[in-house]
Amino acid sequence: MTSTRVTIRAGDSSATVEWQPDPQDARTTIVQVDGEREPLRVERLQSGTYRVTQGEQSWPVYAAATRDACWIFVNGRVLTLEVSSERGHRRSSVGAHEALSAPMPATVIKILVEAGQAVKKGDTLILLEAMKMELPVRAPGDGTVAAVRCREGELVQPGTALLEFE
Amino acid sequence: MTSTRVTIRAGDSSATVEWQPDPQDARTTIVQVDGEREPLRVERLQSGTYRVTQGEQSWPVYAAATRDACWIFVNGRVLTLEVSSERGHRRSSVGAHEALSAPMPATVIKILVEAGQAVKKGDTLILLEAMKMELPVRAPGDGTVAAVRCREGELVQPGTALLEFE
Amino acid sequence: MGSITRLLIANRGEIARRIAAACRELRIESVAVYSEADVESPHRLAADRSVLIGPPPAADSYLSIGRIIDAARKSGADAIHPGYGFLSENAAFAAACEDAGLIFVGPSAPVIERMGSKIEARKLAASAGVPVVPGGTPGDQTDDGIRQEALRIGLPVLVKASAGGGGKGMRTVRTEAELAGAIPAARREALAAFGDGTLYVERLIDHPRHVEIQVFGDDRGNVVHLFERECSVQRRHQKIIEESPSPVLTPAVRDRMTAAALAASREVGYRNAGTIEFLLDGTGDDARFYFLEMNTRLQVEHPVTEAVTGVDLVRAQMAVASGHGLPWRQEQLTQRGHAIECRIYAEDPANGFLPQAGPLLLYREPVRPGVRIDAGVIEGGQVSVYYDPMLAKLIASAESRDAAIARATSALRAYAILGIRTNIPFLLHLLEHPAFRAGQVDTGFLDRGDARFDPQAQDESLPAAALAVAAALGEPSAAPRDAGARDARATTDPWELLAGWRG
Amino acid sequence: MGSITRLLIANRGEIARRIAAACRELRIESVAVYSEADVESPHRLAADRSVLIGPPPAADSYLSIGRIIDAARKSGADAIHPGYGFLSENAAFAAACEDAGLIFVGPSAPVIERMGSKIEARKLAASAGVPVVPGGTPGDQTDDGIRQEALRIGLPVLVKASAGGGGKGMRTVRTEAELAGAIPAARREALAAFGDGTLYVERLIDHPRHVEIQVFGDDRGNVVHLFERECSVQRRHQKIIEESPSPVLTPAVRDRMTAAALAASREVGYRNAGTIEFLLDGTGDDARFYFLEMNTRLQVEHPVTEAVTGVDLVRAQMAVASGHGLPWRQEQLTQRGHAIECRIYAEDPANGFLPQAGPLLLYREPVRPGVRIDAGVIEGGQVSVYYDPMLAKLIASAESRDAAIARATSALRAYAILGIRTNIPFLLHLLEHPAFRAGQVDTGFLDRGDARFDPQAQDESLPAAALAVAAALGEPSAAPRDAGARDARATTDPWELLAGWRG
Repeated sequence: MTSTRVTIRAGDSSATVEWQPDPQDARTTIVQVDGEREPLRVERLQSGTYRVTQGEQSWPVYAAATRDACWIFVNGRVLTLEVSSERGHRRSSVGAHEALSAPMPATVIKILVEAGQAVKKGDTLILLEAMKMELPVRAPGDGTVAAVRCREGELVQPGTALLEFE
Repeated sequence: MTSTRVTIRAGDSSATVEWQPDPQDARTTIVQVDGEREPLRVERLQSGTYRVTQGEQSWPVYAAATRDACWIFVNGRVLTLEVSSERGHRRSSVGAHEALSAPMPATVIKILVEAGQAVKKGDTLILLEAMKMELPVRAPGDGTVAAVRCREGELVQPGTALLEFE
Repeated sequence: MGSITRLLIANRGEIARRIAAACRELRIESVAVYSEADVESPHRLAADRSVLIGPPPAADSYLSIGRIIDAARKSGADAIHPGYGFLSENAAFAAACEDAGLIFVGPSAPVIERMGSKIEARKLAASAGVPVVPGGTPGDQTDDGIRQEALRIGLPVLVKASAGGGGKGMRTVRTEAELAGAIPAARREALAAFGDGTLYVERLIDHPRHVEIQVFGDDRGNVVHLFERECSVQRRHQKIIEESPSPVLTPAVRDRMTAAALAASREVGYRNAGTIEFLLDGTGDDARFYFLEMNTRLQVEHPVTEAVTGVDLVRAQMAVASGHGLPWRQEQLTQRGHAIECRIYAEDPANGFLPQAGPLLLYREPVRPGVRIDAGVIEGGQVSVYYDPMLAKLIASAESRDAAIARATSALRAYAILGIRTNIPFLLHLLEHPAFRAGQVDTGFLDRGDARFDPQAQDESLPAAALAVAAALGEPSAAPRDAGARDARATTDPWELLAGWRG
Repeated sequence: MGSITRLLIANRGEIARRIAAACRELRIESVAVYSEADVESPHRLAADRSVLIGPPPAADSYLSIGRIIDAARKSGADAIHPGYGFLSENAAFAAACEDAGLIFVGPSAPVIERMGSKIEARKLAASAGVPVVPGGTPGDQTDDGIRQEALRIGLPVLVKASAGGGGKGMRTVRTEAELAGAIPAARREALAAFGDGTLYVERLIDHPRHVEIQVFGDDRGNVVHLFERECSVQRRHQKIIEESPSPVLTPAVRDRMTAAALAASREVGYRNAGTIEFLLDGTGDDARFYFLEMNTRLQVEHPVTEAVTGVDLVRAQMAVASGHGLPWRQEQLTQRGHAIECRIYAEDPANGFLPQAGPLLLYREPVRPGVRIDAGVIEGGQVSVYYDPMLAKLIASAESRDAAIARATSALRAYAILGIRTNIPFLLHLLEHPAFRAGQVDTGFLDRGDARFDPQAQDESLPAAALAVAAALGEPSAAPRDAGARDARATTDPWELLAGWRG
C-alpha cells in the first residue's frame, strides 16, 4: 500500500500531508498530517460530508472542490485550500485511489482479473455497463490485484469498492 | 427525437407514459402522461430532487430508485412505482438518453465526432478521463450527432450534456 | 455536585443529538456512546467525542451499566445524561454514577427507585393527597367481601388478580347484577394464572385521557411545574401525538392538577426534570383525575412544553445537576400558544404498523417558521432493527390549536422520506380526523379503531407529477448512493428486537 | 375586501418562501413570480404556481408594476403580498392593485404615500405628539438667525443644507465658538451643491441606537403594538443583527415608545403590519427617543418579534387584508424570552464586504431547537449579481439574551456554506464582541470601526481535520455537480446592480 504526499496551502500557511486509502474500507482515507501525533481517518458519508476521526475525537467536515481550490468547512471555519502533489501535479489530476470503485450505478458485466494477479497500468480489470455504455475500469498503475470485491451481474453503486489494488 | 413509452404500476393502478429528453436542456425530460392535456417537464435539480412543471403549476418531487421500484414523494404522498418499458424491459435497462452526459466529473480528452455525423450503435463518440481511467462515451444506437456541447480539455460535471444525438 | 465540564450522553438517536446541541451552547464538551450498529449514526457526530460501547443488542451496549460507566471514565467525563428510555429510570445506574463520582443528570437513585415501584409511587401520591384510582385488595376475600368493596368504590369497576398484571383474570363490571358471576370467574382465572386467587378491585375509568404535568425540582427544595401535556393519542400505550395545552383541561382543573403534581414531587423530594402522569376522567370543571405514575426523567414529548413555556428543559437539567438553583420561579412561567408534537416512526401503517428497517434513500426535513424537528437520522443512513423505530419528532407551534394543526399538517406534507415506510400518512389522517380536531380523543381511541386508517381508501390516483418523475428517472446520477442496497420490506420482523425500550 | 383564495407573492428569496409557507397553512393558493435570473430559485418551487415576469434587472421584473399586475391577472390571483423591498412601499403599486380589484396585503396607497414622505411623516408624528429630532429651517437665514436657532435647539447640532441630503454641506457644531465658522461654511457648500444656501439646523444625536416598534392595525380602527426590536448593529445603514427585547430599553421608556408608536399609527389610520423606527438617545429611564420614519410593510427582522411574542405576523397580515379584525387585543400580547436575528449575506468580510455571487457548492443549515432559518437559497443554486446579497436569516430564541447569543453562535458555527464567501465569520466576531455582549452598540459602532474585523488576525492554524479532508478529496464522487462551474471571486463587481433594493 503506497501513500501519497501532498502539500496544502492557504494564503501563507502550508502543511505537508500524507494519505493512503484504508484497505479495510473503500470510503475511508487515512491521513497523516505533519506534526500530528496520530493519523486521521476521513470517511465520506454523503455528498460533500465527511467524518474525520482521530482517536475518540471526531469532526463533521463539509467539502466541495472547484477547479482552483478545496472549500472546507470545519468547526465553523471556512477554508479554501490549494492542494498540490510532491511532484508538482495539481491534486485533482493525481488521485489514483487504490480501492477502485464504480463511477456511477452500473452492472458488473465482466471481471477480467483475479486476486494476486499482476497487472500493468491501463490494463482493463473490470467491465461495467451503465446507460448502455461499457465502462472499463483500468489499472491506475503497475501493481497487483489485492482483492476482488464484486461479482459478475451485480448492480454496484458509486463509492463501493470493486477491487483493491496495491 | 424518439420517445419511449413505459408503463408504470402501483398496486392495481397503472398508467402509460411517454417520455423524451428535452433537446434544449440535458437536465430536463418531457413527459406525456396518458390522459393529461399538457406534457410535464421534469427537471433534475439536485440529487433526488426534481421540479415538475405543467404550465404555471409546478411541484417539488423527490425520488429514489431501488432495484425493485421508484420511490416518489409528491405533495405529501409517498408512492412506490414499478416502471416497465413497452417492450417488457425493466426500465433501468432501457434508458438510452438522447443527450449524453458524463457519468462523473471528468476531463474531455478527445472528441471523435462532429455535428451532423452519422454513427452506429456502440461507436465511441467522446473519450473522457477521470480517476486516471479513460471512459469512452458510446453511441446508444444508430443515429446522427445533433450537436457537440463540450470541447477537448474541458472539465465536465455529471448531468452536463456532452453531445446530443438523434 | 460541581460544574459540568464534560458530559457523556448515555443514549442515541434524536435525544442524544438534542443533548449534544445543548452542550455546545453551554460550552460543555460532549461524549457520545455508540454500539456497533450505530457506527454511522448521526448522534456520534453531534458530540465532540464518541466511544464504542459494544455490540448492537442494547443489553450489551446502551443498557449495560458497566460499559457506560467505563466509557465515561475512559473519556474523562464528569457527568452523564441518560436521556429517556434505556438506563434513564434505572436506579442502579444512577447509583453507579454516584459511586463513580459522576454527576447523574436526573433525580437521586432512591427517588428513581421509589417512583419506579407502582405500589410505592401510588402510596406516596396518596400520602401527598393526590387522587389515585380508587381501589384496593379487600381483607375479606369472600364473594360478599369483594362485592361490598366494589359497591363502596362505585361502579363500574375492574375486578382483577392482585398478584399479576397484563389483563389476566380481569373482569369489567358495570352493573351490580354482573358482580355475582364476575367475582368467582376472576378468582378462578387469577388462581390459574398466578396460583393466587386474591382479587383487587379498582374503579374503571371509561374513556380516560392521558394528561401529564411537567415538574422540575432543584437541590434546594424548590419545585415548579411547567403546565400540562396531553398525550391521549396512543396506540398500544405508545404515544403518537402530544400537545400542550390540553384541549379539554379547564383552568380550574389545571390548577388542581398542577397543585397535585407539585405536592407529589415535594413529598418525594424530587430533583431535576420529571413528569407526573394522570388519567383524566370527564371534561369541564368537574373532571376528575387520578395519579398514574411518575417518569423520573426527560420525556420524549418535552419539546411541546419548551414551545409553550419558552424554556429550555435540557439546559435547566444541566444547571440543576451542577448544583445551581432552578432558573425560574413559578410565577415567571407562562403557557402561551399551542404546540403539537408528532412522532415519526419507521413503521408501515398499511401493514399493521410493522416497524421498518432499511436505508433512508432520501430524507428531507421541512424547514419553516414554527416547526422544530428533532431527528435521529440523516439521509443515506440506515434504520436498524435493534432500537426504537422513532426516526424524528416534528413539533409545530402556533398561536392557536387550529393553527398548530394546520402547521403540522403542512409540514408533514413536505417531509420527504424515501426508502422505508413511515407513519406520516397515518399522522396526517389523525390530524385531519374530526375527533382529533374537536379534541375528543381518549387513550382508547386508536385501539378501539375509531380512527381506522385504510390506506386503500386513500387517494388511489397516481399523480401525473409522480408518474413523470418515475419515467424520467433514467439518469443514473439521480439514484442515491445506497439505492438498491436493501429492500426495507425484506427485513425480518423487528418486534422482538425492541426489548428494553420505553418511549 | 373579501377572503383571499389565491395570492401572488410579488417578491423573491426568503420572504417569498416564508409567505408561501403561510399560504399553505392557510390553504390559500400561492403564485410566485420570477425573473429570468430566478428560473432555478427555490422561491419558485415554494409556491403552487409560478409566472415568469421578465429579464433579470429588477426594474424590468420585480419592480415593474405592470408586469406584476399582469401576472396576477393571468394567474387568477385575488390578492398580492409585496414582501419587503421592491414594490412594498410603492404607493402607485398599492393603488394599481386596488384599481385591478386585487387585495393589497398592506396599508392603503394614501398611507404609504404619506409615510413615504420624510417631511409629511415628520409632520404627522409631531402632530400625534411623537417626539421628532428637534430642528427646523429658520425664517431668519442670517448668521445670527441660524445661531439663535442652534442655541434654541441646544448644542450639539447639525447645520446642513435645507435643500439636499447626503451629508453635503453638513457641519457638526458642538460648542458655541464653532458656530461662527460653521454657518458660512455650510451655506457656501449648500449653495455650491444645491444652488440654494438655505440652512437647516437639527439637534445632533450622538451615538444613537436604532429601536423600532412593530405595530399592527385593522380596518376597524384597532391598532396594537408588538413591542420593540433593536437594530443598532448596522453597517452603512444596513442592519446586520436585530434583537428583541432591546438590551437597554427600560420598562418606562418602552411604555412611552410604544405609546408614541400607537399614537402615530392611529393618527395616520394605519392598517396591517408596520414599523415605527426611533432613534434612542441615552439609556435608563431618562433616555429620549425621536421619530425616525415609518416602514409601511413587513420588516426583514419580523421573525424576532414573532419569536418573543409567539404570533405569526404574516398570518395576521392575511387575516387583516381579508377584512377580519386584528387577531389580538393589546393585553393578550406578551414579550417573553429573547430573540436575535443574524442576517447571512453573501459578502466577503475579508475583502471590504464585497457582495459575492456564484454557486452554492454546498449549503447545510443548522437544525436545532430554538433556531429558525428563513433562507432564500438551496444547495446547488446560484447567487446572482442582480439582487440583494442576503442569503438567509438565522433567528435564535432562548430564555435570556446570553442564551440566545450562545445559541446563535453555536448555530452559526454549524452553518456550512461553501462556494461563496459569507459574513458568518464577521457575525461570529460581532456576537463575541464585548461591546455587543454588554449591549453597548450604537448605530455608528461598525462604521467607526469599533468592531474592526481582521480576518488575518483570526486563527491562522490550518485545522488537521480540514487538511485531512482536502488530501482525501480525491474521490471524484465527492465533488458536487456544479463544482468548478464558476469561481465566485471571478464575478464582476455587483455593487452597481443592487439598486432598487431596500432591506
